[in-house]
Amino acid sequence: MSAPEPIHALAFAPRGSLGAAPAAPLRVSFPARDIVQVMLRRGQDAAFAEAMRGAFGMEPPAPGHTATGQDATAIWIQPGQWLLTAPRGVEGALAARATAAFTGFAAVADQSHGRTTILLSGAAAREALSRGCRLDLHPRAFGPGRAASTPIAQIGCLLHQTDATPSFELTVFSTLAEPFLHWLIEATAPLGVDIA
Amino acid sequence: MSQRFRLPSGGHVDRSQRLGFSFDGRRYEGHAGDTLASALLANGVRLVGRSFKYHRPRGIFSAGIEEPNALVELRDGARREPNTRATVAELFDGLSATSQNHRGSLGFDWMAVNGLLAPFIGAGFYYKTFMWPAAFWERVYEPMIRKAAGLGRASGLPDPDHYEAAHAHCDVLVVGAGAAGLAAARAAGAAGARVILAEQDFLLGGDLLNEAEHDAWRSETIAALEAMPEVTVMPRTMVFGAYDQGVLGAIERVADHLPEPPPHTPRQRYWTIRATAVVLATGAHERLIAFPGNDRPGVMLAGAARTYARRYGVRAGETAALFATHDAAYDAAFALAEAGTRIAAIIDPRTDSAAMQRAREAGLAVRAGSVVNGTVGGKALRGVEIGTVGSASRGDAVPADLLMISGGWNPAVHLASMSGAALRWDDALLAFVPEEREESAWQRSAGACRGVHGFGAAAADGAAAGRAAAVAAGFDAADIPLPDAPSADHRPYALWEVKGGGKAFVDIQDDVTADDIRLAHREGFSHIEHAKRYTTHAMGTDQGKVGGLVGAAVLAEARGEPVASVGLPRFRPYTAPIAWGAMAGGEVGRHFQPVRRTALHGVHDELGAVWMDAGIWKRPAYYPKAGDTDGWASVKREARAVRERVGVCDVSTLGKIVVEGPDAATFLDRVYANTFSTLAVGRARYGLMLREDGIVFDDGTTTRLGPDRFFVTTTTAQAGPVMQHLEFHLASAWPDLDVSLASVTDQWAAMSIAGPKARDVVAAVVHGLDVSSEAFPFMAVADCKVAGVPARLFRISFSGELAYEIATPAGYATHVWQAVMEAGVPYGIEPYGVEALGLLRIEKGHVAGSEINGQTTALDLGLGRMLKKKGEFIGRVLAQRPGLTDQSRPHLVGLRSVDPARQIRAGSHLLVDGQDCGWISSATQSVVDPGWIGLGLLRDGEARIGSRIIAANPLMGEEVPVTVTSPHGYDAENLRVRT
Amino acid sequence: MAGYSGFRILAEGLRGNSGWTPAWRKAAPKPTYDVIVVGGGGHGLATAFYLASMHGITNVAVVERGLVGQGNTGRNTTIVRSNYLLPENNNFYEHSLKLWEGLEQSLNYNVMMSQRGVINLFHNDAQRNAALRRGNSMRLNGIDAEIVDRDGVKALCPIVDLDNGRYPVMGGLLQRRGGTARHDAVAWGFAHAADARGVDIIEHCEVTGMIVEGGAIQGVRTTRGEIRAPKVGLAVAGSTSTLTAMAGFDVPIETHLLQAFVSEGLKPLIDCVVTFGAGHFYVSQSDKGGLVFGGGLDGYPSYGQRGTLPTAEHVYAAGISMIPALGRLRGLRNWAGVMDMTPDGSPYICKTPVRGLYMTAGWCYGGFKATPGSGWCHAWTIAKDEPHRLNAAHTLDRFREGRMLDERGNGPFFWAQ
Amino acid sequence: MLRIPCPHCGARDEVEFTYRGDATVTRPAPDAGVDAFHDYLYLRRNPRGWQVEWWQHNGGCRAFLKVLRHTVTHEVRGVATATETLEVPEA
Repeated sequence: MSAPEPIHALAFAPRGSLGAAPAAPLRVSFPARDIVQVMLRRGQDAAFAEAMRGAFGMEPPAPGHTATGQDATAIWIQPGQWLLTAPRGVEGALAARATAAFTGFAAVADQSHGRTTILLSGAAAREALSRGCRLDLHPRAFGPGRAASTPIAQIGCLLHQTDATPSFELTVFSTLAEPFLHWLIEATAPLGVDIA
Repeated sequence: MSQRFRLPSGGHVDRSQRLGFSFDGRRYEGHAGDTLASALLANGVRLVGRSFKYHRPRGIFSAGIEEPNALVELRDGARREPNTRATVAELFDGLSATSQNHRGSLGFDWMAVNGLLAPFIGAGFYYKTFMWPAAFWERVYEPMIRKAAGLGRASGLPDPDHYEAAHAHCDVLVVGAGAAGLAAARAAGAAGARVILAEQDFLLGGDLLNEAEHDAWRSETIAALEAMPEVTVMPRTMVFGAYDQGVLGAIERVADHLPEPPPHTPRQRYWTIRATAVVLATGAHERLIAFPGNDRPGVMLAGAARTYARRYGVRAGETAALFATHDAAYDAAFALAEAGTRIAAIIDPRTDSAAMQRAREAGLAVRAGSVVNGTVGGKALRGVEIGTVGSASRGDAVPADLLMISGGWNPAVHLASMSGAALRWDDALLAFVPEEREESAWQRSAGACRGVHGFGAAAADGAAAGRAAAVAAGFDAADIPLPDAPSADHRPYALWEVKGGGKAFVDIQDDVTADDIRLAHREGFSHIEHAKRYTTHAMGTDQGKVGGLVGAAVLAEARGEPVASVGLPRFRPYTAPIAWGAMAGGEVGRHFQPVRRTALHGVHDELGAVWMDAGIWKRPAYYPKAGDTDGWASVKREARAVRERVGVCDVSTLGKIVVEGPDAATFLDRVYANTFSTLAVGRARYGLMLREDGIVFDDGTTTRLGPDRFFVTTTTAQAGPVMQHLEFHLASAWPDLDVSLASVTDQWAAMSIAGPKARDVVAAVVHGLDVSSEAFPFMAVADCKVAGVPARLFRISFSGELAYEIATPAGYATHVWQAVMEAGVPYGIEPYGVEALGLLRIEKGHVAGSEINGQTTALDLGLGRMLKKKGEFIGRVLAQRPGLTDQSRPHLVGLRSVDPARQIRAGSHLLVDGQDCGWISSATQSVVDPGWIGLGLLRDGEARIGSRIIAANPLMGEEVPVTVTSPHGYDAENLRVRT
Repeated sequence: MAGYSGFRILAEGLRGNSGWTPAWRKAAPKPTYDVIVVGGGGHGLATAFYLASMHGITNVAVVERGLVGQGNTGRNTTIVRSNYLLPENNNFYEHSLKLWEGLEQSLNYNVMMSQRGVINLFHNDAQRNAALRRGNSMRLNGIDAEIVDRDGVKALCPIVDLDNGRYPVMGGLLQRRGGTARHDAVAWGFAHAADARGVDIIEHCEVTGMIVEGGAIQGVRTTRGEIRAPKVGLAVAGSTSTLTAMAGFDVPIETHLLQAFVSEGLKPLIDCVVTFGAGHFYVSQSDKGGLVFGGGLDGYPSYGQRGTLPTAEHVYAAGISMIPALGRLRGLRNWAGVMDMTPDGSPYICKTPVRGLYMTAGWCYGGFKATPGSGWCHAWTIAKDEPHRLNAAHTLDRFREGRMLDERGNGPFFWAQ
Repeated sequence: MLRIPCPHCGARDEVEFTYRGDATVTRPAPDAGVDAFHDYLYLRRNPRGWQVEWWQHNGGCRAFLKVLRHTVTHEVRGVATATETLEVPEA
């Protein structure tokens, strides 16, 4: 019996167009991601960075930033902690790779099922986010390659900007993904949104 | 229907747009650009409301947010908004409004009889009477007072509109878009700053809207602002309060000017604005003069009459008088005269002035050295009585249906004061202005709100403030073109009150008179804060904007001191009243808190689960089936399935934390009262966590996954607090420990498979693991595959039966659940909910949240043996305090109703010989030995096992005999979990 | 000074209200007193009143930094009730409630005590069980309490949305004798009545030091000179830590902010006091027509007397969730009281490490309803140099002994955890 | 509303943080006895003025921070990580 595909936390979320229908509506999608939490061990900064370079081809990003390597993105989340994310692959493979690379330098916890990522893209994305996000996302204050954790609609959200469209990836606890999406729909519908 | 008082041209109304509206059921017409007040005046409506206490007839008094009188119930049905100021309500087609606070009609309000009782119901009268007989207060006096008090009526129906919160950041926030605010925003914008310009009005310009000759500058400036990409102009946005560190709150009226909000549009939006620098350009409020009859409909602030004429193209009267103490107010007379109103008299206490001469030159009758000392009329002004300064005698009366008054201008210092600016008395303006302080470099006032009046001066002041604000926010100063225009003289003659017979109001809404202020002083309420509270002065919806300072001046005179030393009551939020719904934002009702769902939520839904709230989680309480007579029948059926066969329960909500690092075991030994460093890899152990004060905090099982890696579980309720507790101690007490924490609550779904047939079911779905009792004993843990997906199997039990827990990455939860249910068919498996889970654990005698309630110790709960004898742990020291080790503390016991049919309830108290000796923490019906059972905490509990006591629930009239038992009634030897 | 009555109002009204005199004298300090009460709020004035009326001690000074009744007495939501779980607390508050019930008559001042009923809503089994436990404790201690179901809630307050979509209402614990009082009047009434019994009420007199000799209090230093007395009682919410520091000891208190709000005036809409069980919100309607409402603490220590926005948002949101009909009404004014929070949420009325120094303090957010009871017990403790049975447990030492009075099981300084 | 400059994340609204008590008290040694633990857990200086406090940025980076804050003006004058020290200014 072949292993079944996991069910995405937003598999049953509504799809389609909502609200106003401007020329360039916002776009919302739910990319499947593998996500691994990496926690630096005391005093292993250099060795860890070396391992990160070797295994993923990037430096561990500084606070508030992301880094993109060969096949994964690292997002700073806490002092000494990062999320490694990559498009959905074989169950547990990213965690296994990270464990193999970081043993002795950092602890690794697979969060691929525990976190759910929503992609929001479009010219009005900042305006939509301002309906709940307390951060200053103005280009002078934020931009591609920046990341921040912040509560939105009472739900902890890791937000990172991926391009200047602007596009944002919003990563939340999977058990709260539905109410978070509800908020996002409320925030985007007045501006027009397509949910894919 | 004709707008009899509308001028043929001029102002900022669009006469091509005719908007129909109704007031008290009568139909009228106004124009786009009108407020309800300007439209009413255009139609000659003068009487619009009744006052708070004496129910005196009242008319429109102002043209802005300071309106004390013209409060109406706007809209109908569920959208009814009581106390809406007609002076700021934007007219829309179909608007309907109703006057308020009268019994009978607006024209004949029989509550007006209160006016005759005025000598006996002055300030504070109620403190001195209504005391006898005592019971009469609630039954007679108070209902009478309550009915008479209050203003408008709430609809009592749910608000059909929605609201939203929003967040903004800027370098410079400019509050107010008059000349000063427009110039400030332009200067800051020109410097390159990100600017927000918030204006409560629907048009930008403030007083410029009354000055057609400066409209070109206004339009040009607005166009310049709109061309700056980093300047955001927000009309209809009232900044209601200044909070710490450059944070201000504002309400944007998104759809109040429409009959109802369009789809997906909130009625209002609540903004939190964070600004590096703030320019307050909030203008000034004109103040009244206290004189007898100063509240008669037709008495109006001079600036308001001018606004109605100039901005709205409405004459507020046929024959007008002006009573003013300064030159700037004369423009009202000129404006009305231009509009065709006959100016009957200009009454001015001063002997001479430039404006006076101009008025005379224009042919207006000026009465220098004069005051108004009375008004004539009933529900509308008919005449004005004019006397001379300093003389008590009544003078002659001139006919007038409009009396324009101005006692000077009060800078709107509300926001400045709230954000910490001290106020300074300005002897020339006779008003308080913000003290300029060095340390508030991030905030400055500009224009009329700091006493700089007039277009040219205010614009220059605003530009300077905007420039400085931009510099404070880190930008280079930029210059903008400034107009050159002379300013009228706003310095008033010090006349606060004209004494005479009759009520001279200082708070025109709450019916506070100058005599009331003097009475308060006579009774010792001489401090402004005391006088305010005793008389209710400045406590109405306008918060004293038009009369607050006048009352203070009356008090000052009574005290024989200058106004400056009397001061004003403390300024607090809000600058003007704000809609409840707006402040609440969108997270209300169904969305008051997010709903947290386990990965199996859809499975439970399909099974028809009855849901219950567990914090923000939704959990299945039970699953009704055809044939269940009630909820209890379902619960007992599910529990019996577990006791007799096998059941499956979603336990995903438990908190799960991976604790990893070289010091993980040391850390767990310190945070748990028992030991984990001795735990073998692949084994789980029950743990008890105390608070620092020695009270039990949480419990759960912890598994050792590797030498330095543990998997900790917490209760559902304490998952968050436990994580913070662990993080805090790592950061503060033991920064030397090398440990990392990762919450994996959402990563893993978990289900418990419990019952004598649990092993059969588990064996059928688990691959690659021998689950025989020998190979996989009680408290064993192993990674495995279940139905082809990764999983972790725990042999742990909460129900007291042979049980396993399968944890699986959340995306596979449905798949695993379905595999378990299929494998369980031959064994009669049933899903069970939280209620059955509770029943089972009470039968077994396991404590849960009802017992670990933050008040109990390990000893109380019979868990004293878990406290390790050696080594440090949180709570160890303070748990030894005598009050916590006292033998007489209530102790955990089991309870059984003597009559199996008589229910016992959690929350009942346990009476021994009539003495309250404890309480029932949990109660349920047993399935192994039918009848009502429970757990409780009972003084000398252990000693009373076997005795019969009373479970008393006087709230419900119940006294149920119960037998005290050991809490561990079911399988006390723990054989079943180990089989 | 003649007393207050309807008759006198008539008589004064007929002669132009010119015969009224100050409600209390503006006294100047004497060099010595038998007792100094520091703090001219409700608790301090009540202490002085009961010292005079119950114990015959009238040579008493009340020294107040600013004005009578300008601390929390003038900045609260006016609720009076005795619906507590622990007998130590519910017996005390019930005594206070009984004093309230006769306060108009004993003070000759209408404090507008209005027993409109206080109902705490509950939304799930655990809350209901806790309400039953608390209500039964009240009943077993002779205090009125009722448990009401959804219909009962609807009857008491028809505009509550029982099915609010997120946390439906299951029922409520009702104390009919609870209600509201006119907050300012309580301070003024006690001042009026204490003054009538000879107490000196000294406003604008700030204590700058405590005179302690040989471990015993001897008096206080003030901005209006030194005042001596063998006994000093502290009733200084918001300044307790400052004054005990002057006397040489720290106390288990952290000072926090509690916001309160009032709406515009409305015709009668809400007839009782209602508290939401699923969020921090409670509301009642004043005689003047304003809805008086509030919620939880701001979350960090402050003496600032001004609240923060996020707490206000929560209060308004919880309000709408409980009563959706509030949406189009308007908030008028918002203020914050300074709360002396104790580790277990229960107060201190007790002796202190300094002989002759007593205190009533740590009233958390429950000080208003305690006003007469606090004064009564504080006066007793000062007069007898030992606590009354009702306040015997409310000591500073209870934490050292592990005898906390933790009503809710929140643990020490729960907001700090 | 407080804005606290997190050393890792920048200035953030107070809703992202949780106050966790006076940071100048330190947990006593395990053998310090009941009185020492009593004073640590219960007694507070509770100043009207500057105080160094624990705040957790639990809505952001979860770090425990030391914050020098004024209890009347609410001004935040310094923020440090858990292992750094902050001095309370005189008066």
